[in-house]
Amino acid sequence: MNARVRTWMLGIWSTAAILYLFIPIFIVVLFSFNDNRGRFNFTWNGFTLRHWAHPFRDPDLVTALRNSIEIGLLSTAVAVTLGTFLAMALVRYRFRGRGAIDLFVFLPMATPEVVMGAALLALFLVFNVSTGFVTILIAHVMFCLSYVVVTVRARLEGMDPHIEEAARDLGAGEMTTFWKVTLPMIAPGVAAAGVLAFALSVDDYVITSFNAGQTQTFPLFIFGATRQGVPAEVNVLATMLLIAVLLLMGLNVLLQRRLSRRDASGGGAEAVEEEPRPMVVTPAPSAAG
Amino acid sequence: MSAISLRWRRSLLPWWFMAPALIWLIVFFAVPLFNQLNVSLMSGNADAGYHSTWAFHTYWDAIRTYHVQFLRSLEYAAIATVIDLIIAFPLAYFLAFRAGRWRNFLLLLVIMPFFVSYVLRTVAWQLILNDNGWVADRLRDIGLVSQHGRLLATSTAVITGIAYNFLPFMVLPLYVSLERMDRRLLEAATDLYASRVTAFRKVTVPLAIPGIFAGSLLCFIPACGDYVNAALLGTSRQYMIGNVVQSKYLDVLDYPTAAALSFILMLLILVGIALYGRVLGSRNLMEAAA
Amino acid sequence: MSDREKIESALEQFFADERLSRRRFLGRGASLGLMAGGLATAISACGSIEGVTKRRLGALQQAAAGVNHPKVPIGTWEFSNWPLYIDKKVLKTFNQRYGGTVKYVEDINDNYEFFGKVRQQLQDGAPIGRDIVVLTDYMASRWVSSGYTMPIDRKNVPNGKNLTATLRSPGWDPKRQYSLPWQTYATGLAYNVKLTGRELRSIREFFNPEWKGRVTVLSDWHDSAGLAMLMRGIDPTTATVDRYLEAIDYVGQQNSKGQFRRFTGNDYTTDLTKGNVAIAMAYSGDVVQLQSDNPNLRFVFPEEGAMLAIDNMMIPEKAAHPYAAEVMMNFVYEPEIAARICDYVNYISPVDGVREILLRTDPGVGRNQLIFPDKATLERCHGYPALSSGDELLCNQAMAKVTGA
Amino acid sequence: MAVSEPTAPDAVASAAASEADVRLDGVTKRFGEMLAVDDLTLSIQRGHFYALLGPSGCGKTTTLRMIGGFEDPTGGRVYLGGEDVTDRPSHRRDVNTVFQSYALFPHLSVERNVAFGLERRKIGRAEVRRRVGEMLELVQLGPLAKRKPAQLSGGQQQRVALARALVNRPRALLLDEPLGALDLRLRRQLQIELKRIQQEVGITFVHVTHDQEEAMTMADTIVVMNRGRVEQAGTAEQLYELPRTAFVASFLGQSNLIDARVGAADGARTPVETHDGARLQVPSDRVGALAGEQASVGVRPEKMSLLTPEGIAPDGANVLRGRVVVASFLGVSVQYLVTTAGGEELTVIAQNEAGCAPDAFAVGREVQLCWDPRHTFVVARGADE
Repeated sequence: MNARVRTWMLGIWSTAAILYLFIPIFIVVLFSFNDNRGRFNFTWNGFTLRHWAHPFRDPDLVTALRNSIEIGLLSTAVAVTLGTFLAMALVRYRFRGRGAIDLFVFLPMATPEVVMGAALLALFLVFNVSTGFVTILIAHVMFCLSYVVVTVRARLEGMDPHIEEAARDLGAGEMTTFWKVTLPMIAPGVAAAGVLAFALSVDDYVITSFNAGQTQTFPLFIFGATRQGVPAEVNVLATMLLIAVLLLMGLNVLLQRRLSRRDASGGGAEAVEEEPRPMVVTPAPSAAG
Repeated sequence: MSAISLRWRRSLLPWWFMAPALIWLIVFFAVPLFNQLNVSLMSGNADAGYHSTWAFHTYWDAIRTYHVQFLRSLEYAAIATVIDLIIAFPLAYFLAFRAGRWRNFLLLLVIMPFFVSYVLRTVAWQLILNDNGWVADRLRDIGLVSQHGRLLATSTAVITGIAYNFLPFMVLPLYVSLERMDRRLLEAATDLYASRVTAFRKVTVPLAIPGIFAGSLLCFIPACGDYVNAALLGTSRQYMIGNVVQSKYLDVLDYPTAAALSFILMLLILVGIALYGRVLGSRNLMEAAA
Repeated sequence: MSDREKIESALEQFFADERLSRRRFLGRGASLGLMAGGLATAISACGSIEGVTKRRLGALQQAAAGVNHPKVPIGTWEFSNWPLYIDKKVLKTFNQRYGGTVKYVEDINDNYEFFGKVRQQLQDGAPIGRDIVVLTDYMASRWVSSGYTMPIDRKNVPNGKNLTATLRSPGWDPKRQYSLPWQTYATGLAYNVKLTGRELRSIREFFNPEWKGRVTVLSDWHDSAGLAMLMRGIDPTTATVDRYLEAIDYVGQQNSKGQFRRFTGNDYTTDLTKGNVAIAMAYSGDVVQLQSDNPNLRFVFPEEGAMLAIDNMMIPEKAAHPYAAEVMMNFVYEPEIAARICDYVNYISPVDGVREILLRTDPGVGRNQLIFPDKATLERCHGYPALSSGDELLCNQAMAKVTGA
Repeated sequence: MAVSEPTAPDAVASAAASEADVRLDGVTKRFGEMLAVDDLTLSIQRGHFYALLGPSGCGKTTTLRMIGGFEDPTGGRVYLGGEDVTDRPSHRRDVNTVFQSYALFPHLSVERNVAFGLERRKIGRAEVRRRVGEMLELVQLGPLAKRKPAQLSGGQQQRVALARALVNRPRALLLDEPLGALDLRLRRQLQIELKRIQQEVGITFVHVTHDQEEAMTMADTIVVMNRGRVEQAGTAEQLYELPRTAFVASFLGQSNLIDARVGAADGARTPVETHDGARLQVPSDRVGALAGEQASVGVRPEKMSLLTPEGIAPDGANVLRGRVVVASFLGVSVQYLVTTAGGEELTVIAQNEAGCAPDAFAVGREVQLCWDPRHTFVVARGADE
């Protein structure tokens, strides 16, 4: 009974926490249906679907959103790739300077964005790099890297290092070990890092604003639009983005489930699915050598 | 192939792994930041230009002038971090052990706020917390807010906003550290929890310490430099050091002070991390962080 | 004020030999760019300060006199503006009528940030890739006086004659040789009549203890200090920096008494609509829109006067298509076109004849006193000052101190 | 003896080289300041079951990992089948390891775990399937081939790990305490099974353990390691009956050690005088370099018998006097703790012949301890522990 109550409490608390995270999102989605009278969209005036009728009416808004998504995907891909390798090196190898690199990787998170953004812009200007899509990409990869490293690392550190040794022992080289063993095992961590990086990239304003040149991103557009009142189409597009991400995620889950089922039924495909950890209690290492 | 060269090659291996990311960070973060270090030691003014004069006094002046905002930043960030920890721990626990097949979906929900631009989020908060809104009324009813009191434009609003913005950063590492914990150990701990709270404190929490540490950092560090929440949900009495840096950079064009403020903030954060790490008893900061 | 003295003496030295200084300035500018994190350091030396500006103004006017941009095909050219600041169909009409393609980019989100982004190129005399930019007075004047803009060949802008009389001669560009207003908006007094219980008329209300804690004022000192000066009968357009500093100081004193709930940017709108504040320092164009959400809201051009902010079109130096830019300027100064823009944006149009058209096509807008204030009201509106960049900075600094950042 | 001794490495090592499957030559490993393995020379014969036995931190796992290629030796060479593989990475060495934690790939099924090594070697699919099937039969896991490791019990996981390594037909199989995580009963069972499999496949096994019983059950040769060095190597019998160091004497089984001075050899026997003046005899061939030195004499508890103070010891037996401190009835035997005149506490195990602990040897009684000098050994004094 007691345990049941506890589980309930836990569930209620978690629901409340997720609701807390969703309160503003709920408002944003709600106001995409607001029949707002003026240009401002923060007084509820009744339900309408009219903003959903032409969400892509403003081509610049759409361009901004597309830029954001493209930059988000590309910078996520690059940051996750680079960051995963960096995390691997930090976890798997002992070498001189490891502590220093650890700290160094942490620093971007501790630097105020405006300083980072302006400093980076100065660099581009000195080397006569014209700012735009590419420079935004560079900046986003830069600040996403730390988050990727921290996230992937956490996963790697939870992984038995002997598993990689086992792969090598069985004749797999560095690369094969990585592709066949390490990557499938840290996949959840890499995926989490990817989602985080994408989210950070899609939401960044300050650093982007310095390095954007004539390229407009979704946050930049919205920030600039506050002067004229953010149109409800922005809420519509934000809501669509949310739905798209949710759909993708759902698809991914389905795909994984199918893969793992096929694997379980002997198809031999490698399911990249998170496994419950082996229920083995290893004793304190007794022969540390 | 001689043994030495091979060993040398093998010792280079981690560097090959790290090289792309490190080069990226060095070129696009360290070099520009180093410039900022240089800038912070310049003196002059925006009109005549700034010149390198090893003006260390900028640091001293910055501390003297803005120690209030520094302390406020640390205070708000710390409070928000603690709130996040309290909210996130049960949630992460739930995600790790009770969420079952919904786990990935719920994890995504946790990150979801980022997909709604911060401007929209913060405006939403302005609407939610507004003086005549439902939330404020209810809080007045139960006496948490005085009859003529308000939520918006107070420290409470700013801290709420910060806590909100960085909550996902707390949940994720906590979840990761709990998830990789031995379930049986944890079940044993919860069994004991039923009878004795101390068992929970002595088993589950210590095992989650790496996650708590990482989460606190991911939450606390960016929160220290945050300025959006103070600007949009607070008043000038809630401005944090991020607001000062922003203003120094964009309005006042006082780059040396802005840079100096940034470095002081970074230093404070690093010292804070070190102390915190010591309190939590992890010898290697970053080791525990991940 | 020793800072100012320093600046001035530095400038004196700087301009002692202009030719030499120019070179030195460029060299310094380049190295600064390298060191100073790439933001707007290099308004530098050219800045300031009345004497200098006037001297340079003469040179600017002279340079503009001989400008001649021959007719060429329009081609593909670029127009940078703030988001949602035009009815996009107007651009289609332009393309159809004149050929070519306008690349209309909404990449200006903030005057300072935008300047920060392009400062280095401007300073190096490199093109910034845009043929028209739209910036607010104080930034526009900085660009013009720094030589970052190209003179407009007014022969190509015959419709310029439609520019409303009050806007024809700002201090920093008396003949509108370098800039043409895009839209204007007034900063005045907005209030919630349900909360105040009575109609308000005066700037004094911002500082009236009766509303203590229920007032927001703009964190931009051009507006807040400007209104404070109007209250005291000082013309903010021609006032010296010292007057501004005094006014900022006054705002600061009021703030420390707790008079203001907070300083705001554009985000005063939520507080005002939701009834969190009774009085807000607000932009006229916004209140037109807010009234439809909250009919209790009022906007007045205070009896002492209002501030008038102007967003100006300018052709950046080294722009590749000045002729196209001028054709566009001419185009948007056509009352029919200006009316379409005004109908969409709801700001105060700088173009004469718009009201008449809108009274016909969209009477609701045409009759709106906030979009088309009467002549007497417009005469009460005062433009932003033409302070030197150094003085602007001093005021920014002082205001930052007041707002706590 | 197949295993070379630290004292005379070269002679034995070169003699065994032709036969040796795995050979370590003067291998040293340091981790920073810590010396994990100290100038270790060892050669391991083909087809034998070796156990590396020692307490935690003795360097046995490190030694194994250097053979497997997971650690680079700081000094010395590693040979596999006569070939120097010191600089060869683990995936290019034909030895395989069974890890203490099993290190099964959690994302792969049992079958694919086992196939992993074969797939790396580009062996035909059918061949892989055949060999995997065979191997799973051998370890009796056929029906579980499609399962994921997490769905297996500890013992089953251990077998998968074994199969995964063996299926590659390695030159040698390295086992790093593979039974450590299992409960006692299962462990016993798997010990026997491992031995069976080893005999069946005939591959060299190198087994690291800290459990002396496990080592003695399975291994043909036990190598006792301590502080990065080999203390002694030999069959279980050799190590038990003739420990060469105090460490081996006390790590392998119980032993009674008494400080003594070794006298000069006198024919087959060498006299030894304990610190409290008792005179004992040891076989001269066991004295070695300790003649004339301060040393410890030792005897296993079951080799001693108790006599009443009046009793007459057999001719030529070693005799000590003492008092019974503890007498414990253990069923099969009775275990006594006897304090000698010199203060040592000696353990004596007597067969339970009387059906109870005899009154004559009750607690507090004076007794004589006697044993055949043949069972006496001498080790250097005060070594470890």
